[in-house]
Amino acid sequence: MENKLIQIIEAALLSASRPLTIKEIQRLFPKDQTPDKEDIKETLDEIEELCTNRGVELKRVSSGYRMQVKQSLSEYIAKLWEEKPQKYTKATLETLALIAYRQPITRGEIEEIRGVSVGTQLIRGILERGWIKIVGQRDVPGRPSLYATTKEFLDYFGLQHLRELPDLPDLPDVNSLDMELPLEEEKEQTESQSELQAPH
Amino acid sequence: MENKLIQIIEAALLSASRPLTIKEIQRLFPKDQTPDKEDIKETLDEIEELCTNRGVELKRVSSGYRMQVKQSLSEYIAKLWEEKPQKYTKATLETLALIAYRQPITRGEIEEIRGVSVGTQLIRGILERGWIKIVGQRDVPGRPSLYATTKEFLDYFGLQHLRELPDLPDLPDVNSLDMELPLEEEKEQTESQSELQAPH
Amino acid sequence: MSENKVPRQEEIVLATVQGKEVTSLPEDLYVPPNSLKIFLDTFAGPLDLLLYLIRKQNLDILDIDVAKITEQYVSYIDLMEAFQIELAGDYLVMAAYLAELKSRMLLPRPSDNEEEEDPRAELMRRLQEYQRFKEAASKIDLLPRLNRDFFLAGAKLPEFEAVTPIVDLPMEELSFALAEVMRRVDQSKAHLINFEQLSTRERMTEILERMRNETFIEFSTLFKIKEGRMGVVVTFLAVLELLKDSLIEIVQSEEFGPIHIKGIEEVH
Repeated sequence: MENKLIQIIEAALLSASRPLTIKEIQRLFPKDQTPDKEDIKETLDEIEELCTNRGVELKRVSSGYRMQVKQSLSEYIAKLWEEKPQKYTKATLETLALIAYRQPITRGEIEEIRGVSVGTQLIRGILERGWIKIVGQRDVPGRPSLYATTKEFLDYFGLQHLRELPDLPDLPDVNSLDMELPLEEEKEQTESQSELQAPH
Repeated sequence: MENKLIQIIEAALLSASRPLTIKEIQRLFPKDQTPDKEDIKETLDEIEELCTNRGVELKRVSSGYRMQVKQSLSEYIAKLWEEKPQKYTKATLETLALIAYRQPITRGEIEEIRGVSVGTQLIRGILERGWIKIVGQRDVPGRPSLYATTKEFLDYFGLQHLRELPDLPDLPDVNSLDMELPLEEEKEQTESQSELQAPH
Repeated sequence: MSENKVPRQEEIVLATVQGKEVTSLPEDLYVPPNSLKIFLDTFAGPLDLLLYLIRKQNLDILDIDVAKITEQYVSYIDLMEAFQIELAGDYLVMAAYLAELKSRMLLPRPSDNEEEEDPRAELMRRLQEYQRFKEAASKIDLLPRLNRDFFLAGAKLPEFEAVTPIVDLPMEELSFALAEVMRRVDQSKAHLINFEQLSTRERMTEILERMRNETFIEFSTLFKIKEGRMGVVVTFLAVLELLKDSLIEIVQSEEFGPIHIKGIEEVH
């Protein structure tokens, strides 16, 4: 029976094509046979262990547990995918960064920091991608929508929590106008950025 | 190394979402490290054995090998798909509408008109619903598929012909080919066409 | 740099900017003449462009030479305008702001008033704030990503009775959806879309489908007498439309011989 629990949970994770929560796993079973949370957690641990020698692993992401190919094998698996992964424009990434780090935030506020207007299409694109959602309206004239990131956004990057995002660079002390940034660092950063900027 | 071969092949089978042939598996490896057929077959046998206690099994089908959830677990897995019906998203509706009114059309063309990218999953969803099909490839680089609606699509809406779809009154009539013929004649033709098209 | 890439370019007057003839593009930013639009795609906005110019001069965000930066910024903007690239208003707003800042810098500041802020402070604050998120954005871009750096594992489903109720889709929703797309397109005016009659579109699909099984179709067999004059017109328009889209070819092997249509050869 216990063996069967592993099999069922593994089968479910491999067929769901989305992360599953422990509750969702419980619901797979008939009402009178629902395993309790602890059993499921234990079984998930077991599955994780069994994966050591396998090509896949159990990952916990924001919206639950999912099976994914070990990242170390990606180079082989990527060959199966004919479609090139989508590249995101600087505008999209900057907007996304602002929503991620400053949520909830309105389009106007994003525009203020980016210094450029943010197209409706850009926002719609990210909304449709499921990465952001409207969580309310700011109580100012026009009642602009407030955007926040979704669990799917975190899932996409394999993260569990927003706090796992890279740290937001610190704001240097504005008042010390004569503060000097170390030149070396600045150079490095310029280079890595120009790489990113290469026009496609 | 042998252990890695198992991992790579298992990962490939589990992420391909279609059966893989031995040749396709060979192609995952760099040219100078391609395992030979025998090695792959042996590894597949090993994978099959390892599956005994797992929720999935290796199956050989006409177009290759694939991993599938054990049939004996289907009663549990079915629960995953018992969800509430989700309404079609705006993205799906708009894509479907463009295919219906503008067929044959490529994904790129849909994206151009909609101004946002159209996900593979979205298209796959409509394809699986049986409402659209691929009728050819456009003769441009990449040879993108041309989509058109199916008979099932018309059946679903109880239509016999596409032209019975509602008119779009406020469409800018850019280049109206002067198609207006006496109404009488058009009626006749509708009847004769339905006769012709009945068997398919 | 640019001269090497584009031969003989120095002979041509590219534009007249502020009364001066421009014969080559600014050296530190190579912009192919045919695709000056890349300029706007390369920079995410005026702040991004300013950061670029500041770095080019090895300047510190916290100690900007406003006059120099303004001059450079404005020369890029002028160049864009000379090429009739439609500039986003945001770039022009920034140009005006910089010009104002420049003039304020020229005014003598009363030395006894220590309270007065450096006129550049506001700009510097914005640049700094923007730079933080610009960096965060490029960090996010480097995060491992689904289907680029890692992949999901899945297995084929076993067979089971589908319990999922099929979602109902009223027909009006479909035409509403299209009307909505068209309304947007109409607003942006970027595309002109010609909606042929649906009967023509339908016939195009039928012909394409038939061509999946038959490589050659005799032209005359496409027409059905029963369909009447209208049917002939529709079929003929569909053939023309397919021809225009290079989805079919029309071939005739001998004079007065039968005309065939065939699909464009697939390249394997």
